[in-house]
Amino acid sequence: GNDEKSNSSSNSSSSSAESNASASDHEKLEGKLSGDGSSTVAPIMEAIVEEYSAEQPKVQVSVGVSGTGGGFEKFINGETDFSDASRPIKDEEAAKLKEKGIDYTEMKIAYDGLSIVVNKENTWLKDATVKELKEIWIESGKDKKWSDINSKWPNEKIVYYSPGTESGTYDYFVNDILEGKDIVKSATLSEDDNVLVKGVESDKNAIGYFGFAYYIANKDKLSVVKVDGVEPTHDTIKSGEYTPLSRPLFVYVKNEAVKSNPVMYNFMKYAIDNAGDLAESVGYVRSPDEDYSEDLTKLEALK
Amino acid sequence: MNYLHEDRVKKRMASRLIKNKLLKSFFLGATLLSLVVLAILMYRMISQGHAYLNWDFLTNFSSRFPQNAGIKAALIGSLWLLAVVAPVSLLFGVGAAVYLEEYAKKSKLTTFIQMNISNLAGVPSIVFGLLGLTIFVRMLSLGKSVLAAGFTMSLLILPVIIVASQEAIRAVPKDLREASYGMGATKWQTIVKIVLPSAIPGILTGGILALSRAIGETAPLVVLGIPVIIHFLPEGLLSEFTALPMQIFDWAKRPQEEFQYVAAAGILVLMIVLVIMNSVAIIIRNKFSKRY
Amino acid sequence: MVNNPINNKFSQEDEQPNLKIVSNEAKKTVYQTQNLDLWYGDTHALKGIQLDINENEVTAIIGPSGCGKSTYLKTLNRMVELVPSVRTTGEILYRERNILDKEYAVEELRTKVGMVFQKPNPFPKSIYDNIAYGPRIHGIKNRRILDEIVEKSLRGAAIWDEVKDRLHENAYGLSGGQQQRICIARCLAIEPDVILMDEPTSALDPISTLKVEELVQELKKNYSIIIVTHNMQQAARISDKTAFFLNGEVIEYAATDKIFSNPSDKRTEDYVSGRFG
Amino acid sequence: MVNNPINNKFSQEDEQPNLKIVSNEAKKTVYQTQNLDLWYGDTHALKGIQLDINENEVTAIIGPSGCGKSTYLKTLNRMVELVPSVRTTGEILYRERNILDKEYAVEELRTKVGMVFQKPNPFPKSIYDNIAYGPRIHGIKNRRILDEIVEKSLRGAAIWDEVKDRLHENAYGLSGGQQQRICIARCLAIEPDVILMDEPTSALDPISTLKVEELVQELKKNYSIIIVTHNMQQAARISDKTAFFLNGEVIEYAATDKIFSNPSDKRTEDYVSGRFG
Amino acid sequence: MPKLLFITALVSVLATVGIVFTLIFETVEFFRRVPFIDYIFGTEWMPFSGTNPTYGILPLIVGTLKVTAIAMAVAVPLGLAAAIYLSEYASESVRKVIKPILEVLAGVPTIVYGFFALTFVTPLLQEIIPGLKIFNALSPGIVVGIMILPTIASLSEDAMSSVPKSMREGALALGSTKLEVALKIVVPAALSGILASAVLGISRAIGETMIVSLAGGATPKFDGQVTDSIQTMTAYIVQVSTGDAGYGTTIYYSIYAVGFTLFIFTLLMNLIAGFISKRFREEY
Ligand SMILES: Nc1ncnc2c1ncn2[C@@H]1O[C@H](COP(=O)(O)OP(=O)(O)OP(=O)(O)O)[C@@H](O)[C@H]1O
Ligand SMILES: Nc1ncnc2c1ncn2[C@@H]1O[C@H](COP(=O)(O)OP(=O)(O)OP(=O)(O)O)[C@@H](O)[C@H]1O
Ligand SMILES: [Mg+2]
Ligand SMILES: [Mg+2]
Ligand SMILES: O=P([O-])([O-])[O-]
Repeated sequence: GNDEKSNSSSNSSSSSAESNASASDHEKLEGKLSGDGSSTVAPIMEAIVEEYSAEQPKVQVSVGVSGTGGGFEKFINGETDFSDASRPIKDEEAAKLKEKGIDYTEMKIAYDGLSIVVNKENTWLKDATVKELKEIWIESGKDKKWSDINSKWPNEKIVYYSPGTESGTYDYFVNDILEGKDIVKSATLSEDDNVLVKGVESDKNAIGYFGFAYYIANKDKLSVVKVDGVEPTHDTIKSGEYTPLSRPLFVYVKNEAVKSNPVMYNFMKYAIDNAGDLAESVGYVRSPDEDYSEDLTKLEALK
Repeated sequence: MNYLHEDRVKKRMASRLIKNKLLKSFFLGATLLSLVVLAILMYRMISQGHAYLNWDFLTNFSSRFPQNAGIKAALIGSLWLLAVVAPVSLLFGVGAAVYLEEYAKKSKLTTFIQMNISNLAGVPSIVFGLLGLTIFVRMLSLGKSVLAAGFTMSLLILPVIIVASQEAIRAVPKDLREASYGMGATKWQTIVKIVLPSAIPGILTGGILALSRAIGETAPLVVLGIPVIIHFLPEGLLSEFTALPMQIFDWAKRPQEEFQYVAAAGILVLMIVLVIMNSVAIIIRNKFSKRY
Repeated sequence: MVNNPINNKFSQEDEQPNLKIVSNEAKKTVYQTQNLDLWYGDTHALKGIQLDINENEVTAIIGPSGCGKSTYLKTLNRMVELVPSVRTTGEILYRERNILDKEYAVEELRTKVGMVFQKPNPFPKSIYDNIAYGPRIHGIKNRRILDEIVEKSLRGAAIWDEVKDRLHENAYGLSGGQQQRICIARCLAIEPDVILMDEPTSALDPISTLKVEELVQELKKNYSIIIVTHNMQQAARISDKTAFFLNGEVIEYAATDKIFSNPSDKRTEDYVSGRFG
Repeated sequence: MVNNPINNKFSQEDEQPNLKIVSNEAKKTVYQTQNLDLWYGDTHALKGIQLDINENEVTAIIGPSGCGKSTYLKTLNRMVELVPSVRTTGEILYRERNILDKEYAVEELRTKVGMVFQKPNPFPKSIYDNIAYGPRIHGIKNRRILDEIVEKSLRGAAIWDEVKDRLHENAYGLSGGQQQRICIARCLAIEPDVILMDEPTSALDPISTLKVEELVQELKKNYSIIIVTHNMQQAARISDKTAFFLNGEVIEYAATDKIFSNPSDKRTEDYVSGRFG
Repeated sequence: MPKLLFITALVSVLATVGIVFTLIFETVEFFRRVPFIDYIFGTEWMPFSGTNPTYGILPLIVGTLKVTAIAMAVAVPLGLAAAIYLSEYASESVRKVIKPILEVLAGVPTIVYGFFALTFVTPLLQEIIPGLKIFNALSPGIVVGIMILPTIASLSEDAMSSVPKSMREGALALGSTKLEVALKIVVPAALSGILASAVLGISRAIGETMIVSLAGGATPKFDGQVTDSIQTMTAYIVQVSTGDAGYGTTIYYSIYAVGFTLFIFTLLMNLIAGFISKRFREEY
């Protein structure tokens, strides 16, 4: 476990009963915080906020779910204290933050395995190479059939479902699998991951991808595709075996907020201490312990 | 000369009467269809959501566990929203209606204002979201607060309230105004003592219907970026908050299927709120409709 | 244009009907209308009206539909101004002051000149509040004084006994005839000098009509009354003088008896004998 | 209840006014009303009506406001059924068949019994389409036949010359009197047997009134006409027989001359001499 | 007092000014980056393409029009039929029951309809139409039609009820059946009101957001298919708002351009409605 760093308030349990018990040792804080950002990170953040508010009921934490980019937009505008992200910050965004004089710190809080899924009735695509995936998903200027990729596969049009083009998930996929090339035009792009689940679930010729957590929640409705022979599981993602589709999830913290707002420090500390367990509880994968201790060091430095 | 021979008329009479009967059934069917849709809709929501709809659902904040998820923040947030939208939109809506009906002279400006109102009524709600984001959230730095969302929603329903109030004011019989003027009352006295009291049922009915629209609107809130992960209740007009449709939208997007049912339960709560508001409107209307 | 505008106070007295009690002194005029023209937009509704109206008399205005009776009546308290397109020229002197003068505050005028309408139009309030409406808008708040005014006005309108036990019920619960008397009482409550009545009985049944007619006869002791009616028998029964309007003009104006028994103008004769209208 | 229902055809003929051309044979009846009672909800609007109406005559119905004139008229073509709360008992025989029988298709009845209303109510269509409306619903599509019907009906209503050059203009462009004659023409176009008229001239000016009255006199050659009027002079001028209604009862029914010169009932006398209403 | 009231009346004007003001700056910025001609005549909407983003609005407009057309095909005939029933046939007591229900139906939040379209109507339609995709134009079109049906029914009914009773009496007295009165007298006389209600319906269908976001999909297409995923103008704005248009990117500005286009559409509808009520007004 990650117990080395734990103090009285941040033991590995995510049960609210225990959190409440430990809360009594604590001085009650009051204050406000707001964050926004990735929908991928949202379930983890929701878990953190849920547990934290049981501990510190007078601290008001609000988190929007506008996607990684939307979160950064607000972060840049100075509207939020922290921003959830499913990809590292982009150079343009970093530049804008600099322009506005906002210093920030990146924290890794968990890992996500990006899962490729197909319909339950899909009997042909069980395992795919990265090259095949690229071939399937890249825009080639014409409609693609399964048989175009592999002549043994059905002679039917492929139906695509992908997260919204600006989401961190999409970015990651396009960067790592498509190497920056365009995704097929005919793909249905949706910010609502459930829509993707529904889409793939209802069409035999469909393929889609999204965060591991969504796959876990819909395991029985979809089939997952192995990538180069590796199936995404907690272990394969954490160990790095599932490449290249496992990726870290981030929270970007505004330095000024940690410095000037004791509540912010308290919240972030709580978040880092509990992120691993809470991430697993909602279907993600905990980061290696070094990551969390590094985060904590950074946080202490900001205080 | 006789064109309408008696037997000719008689002969056609039968087919005319049958046509009348047939189309009447079609018209009735079309009318009932909307009732059927409403019934199916309610049935679906109830059958999907009833299991989650209990006291805990109303008193819990949302949660990552579907069985613990509750609607407290959204329900109270929506009530806060209502507390801003109702006074603001009624004040400005009724004020504008009184001005247009009682004071405005027939001028180009008046025609322009009137045209503008009917145009505004047709502007999609999502565009109001863009307006609110730019003006209230950012320019006036109200943030994603109850006030910013309240102002946005007020503008959204303002045209509806103005038009309903204008109609209610217009429906006050001319008789009553004349009687009041005839006794030497000033215009303002007549408006306050005669016109508005008589128009109030109409204004309130229209107003409540408009407010229920404000309660159910999602798109502007999405554009404003109203947060959904929130475990506290608003403490003031500048607090951040979440609202029923936002919470439902969020649940509907969750990966676990159970959240679909939680969303349905949320929809039930929203619908109950709306039915209560509508019933109030109907009671007001029936209670006051036979006044003159 | 005006045919026989008999405004002469003395000649008129000679023609007073014998049955009515006629005071021997010359009546004072309350209204003098001089060269009044009125347009609704392009419609020329009143044409060169000349008409003097006496104090403490009942003056009837008769004529076929659309001849301008109501318009004239509403000009006397400037209610006609509620129609935006109205334009007037000429003068109407009320107690020697020109009311068409914009300086003349209409609120003041209308406090002195009460009006009763064709359809009873009580406010959707209690009987009490209906009567107290006028005094209240003129600033009377004292409950005792209001009580007194209400009682006096209702008595004046001969309806006190019928409603005294339900002053706080809605006036809409009353019959048409009672409502009309409430409207008259409401008008009395502002202690007017003149009362204008526009076909006040046309929506009433015969018995209510009779009551209102008696009331009018009673009221003329203290008020000057101008009444528009399409019922010629009614004009004959209750008025002292009658003006016959046609197409916006005063065709004949004289003592009521003369109008009905011996009109000067052929058109008056045609009308009162029912040949048209 | 009914006071003096003088239905006897022979006695009535004796009393026919001298000036009118009276056929010497006994007139046939078109309508026989027997013990008709009618309620609007709880309001007992018609009480035990007994009334026979003759062919090719003008029958006038007079009485004060609210006495049930319009109600009775509307019962004759069952238009009264449009009020949901209406209940009737008794019989109305039209050409020997009871029209109050639910078996009797109202559409058929109303094709035979035309109606003209108090306020002219042309359709918001061209003059031509107004007149052609009736024939068209009965399935006449042939343009030439329609043209013929339109012309004939407009001539019948004495308005052909005034409108023949603008048949395709909207009927609302016409004056009230013209509109009323259009409505009469519209009614003639379905070739009715009886024409019901409810105060058809009360919204018209004197000249239009005269025209319509002349038209009625003309029409009675081919149609049976029943006319409600509040203008007693009008009843006297144009009708052959007159029924006086009061509070939902027929007080007196007799030849028009008798009603106006020598009524049997005191109330009739009071009414026709203008003592109330 | 009149001055104060005048100010309240001005608020609505200010709102319009605010909308135009909000939209215009970002739209201008957008057209600095994307040629106006490409936007207005482009048949490809691919703003997210990393290599070659295109901003041709036509696919979004086509998506919007598909939904609108289907919605109108549902709402106009049914709404009109319901209006005729309520105004010409129904008794007072039936009307008293049905009108409030219609109002409830009109007041159902669009998110509920969206959920309903996705979880009920689409699966139902898929049973009937085999090739129907989970996201398509048909299902949201029908549901938008159901959503605006009460509005059309209620406004048309108002227009029909305000046709004077005397007109109906005139027709009935000539021996017309109720059907003939309704179709030949009342509907023509109320035509301007009916058409205005239809135009209002169109403008609501164009602006409808949540139903199409949830059930229409997110694939802008320039074709005539209704069984495939589409994207409407409003759904695009939602897509970007819930996603992450990086601040200052062309995509960020594009939502304002699309918003402005929507605004122009509603303005147009309003002018048409005004024209209709002038042109077809029957005087009675
Ligand atoms: N508000 C108005 N706008 C335009 N014209 C009007 C208005 N009111 C009345 N008129 C016209 O002025 C003329 C006189 O109308 P007024 O109401 O004075 O007639 P009246 O003699 O009272 O008739 P009635 O007996 O029907 O009440 C009529 O031609 C009428 O059409
Ligand atoms: N639709 C209705 N519902 C209820 N009562 C009605 C209705 N129509 C008429 N009455 C009542 O029936 C009685 C007779 O009315 P009707 O209209 O027949 O009178 P009328 O003699 O034609 O009067 P008028 O001369 O005013 O037209 C009146 O007491 C009236 O109040
Ligand atoms: Mg008048
Ligand atoms: Mg009548
Ligand atoms: O919401 P995202 O995590 O996909 O950016």
